[in-house]
Amino acid sequence: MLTTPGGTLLVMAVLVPFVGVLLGLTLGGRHVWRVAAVTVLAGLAIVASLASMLLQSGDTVVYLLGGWAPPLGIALRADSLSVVMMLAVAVVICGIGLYARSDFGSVAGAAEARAPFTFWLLLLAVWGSLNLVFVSGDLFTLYVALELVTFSGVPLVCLDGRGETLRAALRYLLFALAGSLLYLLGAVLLYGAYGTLDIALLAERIRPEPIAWSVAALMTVGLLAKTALFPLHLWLPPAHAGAPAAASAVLSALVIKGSWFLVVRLWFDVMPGVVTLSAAQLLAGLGAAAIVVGSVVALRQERLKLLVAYSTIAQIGYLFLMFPLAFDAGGSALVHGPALTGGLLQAVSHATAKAAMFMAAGLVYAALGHDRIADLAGVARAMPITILAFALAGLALMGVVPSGAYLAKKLMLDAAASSGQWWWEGVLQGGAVFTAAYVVLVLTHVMRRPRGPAQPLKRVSRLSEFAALFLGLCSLLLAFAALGPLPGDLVKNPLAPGELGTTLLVFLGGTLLALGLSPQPLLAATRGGPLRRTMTRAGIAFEHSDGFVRRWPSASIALLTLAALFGWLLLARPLP
Amino acid sequence: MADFLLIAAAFVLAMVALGLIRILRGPDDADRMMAAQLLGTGGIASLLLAGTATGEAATIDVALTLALLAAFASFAFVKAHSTPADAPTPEDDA
Amino acid sequence: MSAVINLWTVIAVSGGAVFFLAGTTGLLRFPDAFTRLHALTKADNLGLGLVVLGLLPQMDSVSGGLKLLCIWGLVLLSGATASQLIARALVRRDVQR
Amino acid sequence: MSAATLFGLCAAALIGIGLYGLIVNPHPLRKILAFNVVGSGVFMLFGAIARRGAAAGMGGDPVPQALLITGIVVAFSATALAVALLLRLFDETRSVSLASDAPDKTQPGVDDV
Amino acid sequence: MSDALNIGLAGLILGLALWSIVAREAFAAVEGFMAFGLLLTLAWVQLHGIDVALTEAAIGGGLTGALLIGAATRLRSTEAAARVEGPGAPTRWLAAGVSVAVTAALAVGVLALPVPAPTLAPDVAAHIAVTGVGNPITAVLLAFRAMDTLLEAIVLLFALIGVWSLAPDRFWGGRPGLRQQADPNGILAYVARVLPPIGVIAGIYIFWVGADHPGGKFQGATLMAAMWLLVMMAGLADAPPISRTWLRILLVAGPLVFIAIGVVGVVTADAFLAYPPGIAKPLILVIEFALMPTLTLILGLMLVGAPQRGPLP
Repeated sequence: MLTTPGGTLLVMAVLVPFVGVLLGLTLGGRHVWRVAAVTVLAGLAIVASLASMLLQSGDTVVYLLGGWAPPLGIALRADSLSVVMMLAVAVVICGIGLYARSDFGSVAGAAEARAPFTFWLLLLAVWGSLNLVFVSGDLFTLYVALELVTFSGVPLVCLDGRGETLRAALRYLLFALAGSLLYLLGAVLLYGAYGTLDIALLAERIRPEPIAWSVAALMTVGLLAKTALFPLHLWLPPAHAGAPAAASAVLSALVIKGSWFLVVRLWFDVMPGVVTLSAAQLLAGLGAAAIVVGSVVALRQERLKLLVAYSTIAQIGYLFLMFPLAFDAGGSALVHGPALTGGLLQAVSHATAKAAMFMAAGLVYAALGHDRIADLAGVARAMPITILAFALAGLALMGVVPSGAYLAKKLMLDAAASSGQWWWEGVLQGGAVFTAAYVVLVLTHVMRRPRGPAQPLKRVSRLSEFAALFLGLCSLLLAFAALGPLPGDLVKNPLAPGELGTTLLVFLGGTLLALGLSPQPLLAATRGGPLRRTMTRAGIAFEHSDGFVRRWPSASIALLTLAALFGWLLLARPLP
Repeated sequence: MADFLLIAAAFVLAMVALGLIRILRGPDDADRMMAAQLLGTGGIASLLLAGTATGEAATIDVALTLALLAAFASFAFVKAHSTPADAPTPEDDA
Repeated sequence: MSAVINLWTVIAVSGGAVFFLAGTTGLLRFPDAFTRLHALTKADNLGLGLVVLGLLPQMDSVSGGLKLLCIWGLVLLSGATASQLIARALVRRDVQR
Repeated sequence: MSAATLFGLCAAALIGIGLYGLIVNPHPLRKILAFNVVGSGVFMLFGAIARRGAAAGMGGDPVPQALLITGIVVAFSATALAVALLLRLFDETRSVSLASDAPDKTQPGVDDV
Repeated sequence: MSDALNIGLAGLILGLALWSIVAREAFAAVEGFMAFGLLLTLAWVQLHGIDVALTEAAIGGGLTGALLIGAATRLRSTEAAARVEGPGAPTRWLAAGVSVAVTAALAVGVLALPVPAPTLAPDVAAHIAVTGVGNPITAVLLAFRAMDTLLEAIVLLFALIGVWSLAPDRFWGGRPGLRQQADPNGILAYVARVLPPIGVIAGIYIFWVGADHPGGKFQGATLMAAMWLLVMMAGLADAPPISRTWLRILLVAGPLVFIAIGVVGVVTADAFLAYPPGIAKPLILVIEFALMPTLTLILGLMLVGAPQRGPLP
């Protein structure tokens, strides 16, 4: 294994944002924003050239740091997985940068202010750290990278310094730290058993044996805690809902993708033969539970940002559905295939769509001074671009043609059908219905005609609105750009009766859910119907169980219990 | 010789352990601060004895670091206690 | 020669151990914090001193020996000041009661 | 029993003790302490593994020992950040409870505090 | 004989860990934890990890202890409320159950580790000559895995930015921490005059021997930071306002020099963070030398905390 041509780009993708942080810190004041702008452009160029290079050669790009080959040295590696993620992150960072220009831009002559200064530095910090997560080939370097992501993510949560957000940030930090310790514990055991932490070497040396199983269990749950997969999501809703919109976009769209990506790396590239189908079923089962609980509780929220935050929990669940679908025909090992592509697409479209949603929510908040969903009437007329961005992002998440999520759903449905796991087909379609529900809920409210006189609106920056729209559009189209040519048979005519029927069904189901579960009745006619009452009661029950799961002791016991459960499921493997 | 030194190290450590049991029970923060003193002397003695027994010359540097920092926590303690219990918030200070 | 050196080490280190024993006995038996502080700082510092003296001839180099003495000096210095400060905190506590 | 095995087992116990504290202690400062106990356990396990790898005239495998130093530094940064966050939370709210985080539904908007 | 010492040590460590978890008062727990940290140092010596022992002595024994003691004193009034929040007996038993299960699984894992143990020690021994340094751990930290060390500095810097970001808006750019009253004749002031010169020399010494013997920039910087903090605690010097240009430059100088030497390596030695043959050791020393002030400042400032006093003209 040697450094391949163009490997220097990997080093640059990591270092350029970090150098940006260093320079921004030194120059300070009004220069921070300029440094950030230049860095973002440079970083985008680096990632783009890396992508084009990989597209041409198709081989993994490798860089041996210091010229030392693993196991002694550290290698950086980028395969198509890493590059797709890097590209998506770069685009989202660009969008967020544009969006935040008005909130955190500098005023000429003013002294250095805390929030803008830290925001821009942390934005670059998150970016560099995530790029490191995507390209590092060493499990210990990855541990450091994960901590870097956490340390730059936590201050973003409490950027405005209110007590509520400080509390959310502390919860996030403590739980994430617990997760990273479990990850590190796994890495330590791996070194003890196999004498290396290099991903490629480990993949060769690792065998299905007790120590590998316990490592897989520990590392997986540690990373799940950082990703906030149900039931380990105690920190996410307050943290993502309380932060300023630009910061929420970073946290929800990007930060959690780092640990999610590592789960994928671990399962697909480090121990594809160690993990079992039953363990993958558990992982996807948690995902399904996340979709149901996250969506229902999202529908029960009264504030837009909290709704979007809870919908993130549901979307995280979606990201884990691909695991049982990606096994080979014999069900004995995970393989890179259509299901993985689907999952990746899901992640990419979620990254862009969720960023757009949070931005739109932030703009609504900025214009109205509140984000109570019940009082959003007339907003669609007043700020059409923002609402369009929200709607596009919502459509993309739902998986309506031609979004990336649509393609993702198709790929995963095919995989589910071909491997005979029909139950996941149901979950995949049901997830879309839930997504449709909260999009419909929000859109209904904003499109209403205001009852009284129109509310006074503050002007919001046009640039921010267009940034949100840009990301919303990206979520519809980026998937194609990122993946390049796709098998033509996947994209069918969206107006074919079957497709149209599915789309309509999704909308219909979503509307019904929204009617039944929303805290304020959507239509006067549905007030007090028996179905509505039952559904409301169910919704409240879900809220209570979510509240229970999000208590610290229950979540941390769940963390360890899940580790035991994963260990046991890996142990109880079918005989070869 | 090494065996004797190790026995001595273990003995000093046992003394430290007994002392810790008494000190950590309190009843007061100031009593408990003595734990740092106890380990500052006993711990360093034990470290030096064990290090000499195993022939690791660099153990002395570890002991040196400990000796420099052993009292550091006590200083932090005194400093924290000399500020009134209801510590001035930043607001008061402004 | 080495036998004499070793004998010295055994004697001095044993003496140090006795002082540690005394210090701990004081900690366990003395009735209040002030006397316990006495037992701790006086006996243990002497114990460490004897251990250091005992280990001196076992060092390979002069610098090692110097460092040993330096460690003792530092512990004495910081021990003395820290125990003073702790004692003052104790006095303050008693006055407040 | 070799020192490596003994301290390896000790590390396993430390991790258990720390995890228990992390779960049941409601005070964030105690959680931070517990985090450090778990961390020390993980580090000690790595140290035991390094000791098992003693070879080539070295008392232990230098690679894990070097990683340990980095790990200790990272854990210290985490502790410092957490303590700073905790103290700021206390200054701001005069309470450090992590429990009552559920967003208050009676409050109409975020800024109305 | 070593066994008796080790078993006693392990027992004491476990006891103190348990104490720091179950003690009623936070302050008592912190005290136990500090003693725990000091004993860990001893354990590291017994495990032949002298470099790690040095780090643990500097961090665990010194800085973390001071940090936690300050916090425990400040937060005393919150403990009673927290105790009420504690989970009930069933949760405690459940927590104990899963913790014991994890311990048991890990213990089995420890006993099942392969024999002979995999090790990279021979690899390090085979290549250490190229780096020119004598301490294998320094060779790993600054040559074979130099990236980790660069990232370590960046982690510290990010954490410091995080700590600073917690300042109330109006104090941004001001001095961190509270103002310390100086008592010119006090004992603390006396120690703060006598100890730091010795401490600084010791810090430089530990840094200097690091190339060939246990020690290094980080341990040295920790000692220096502790001495700086002592001077600040005694009120003999004040923390600098965080908007000072010299401060900002020193904070980034270490990592920037590290990166610059790494980039030069791309040209002269064909890889980022590679050193041209023959001058590896001088370059490593330059990097360590540049990192020293940066690390000292970051470690010291991280303990002082967020800016709490308004920016003064």
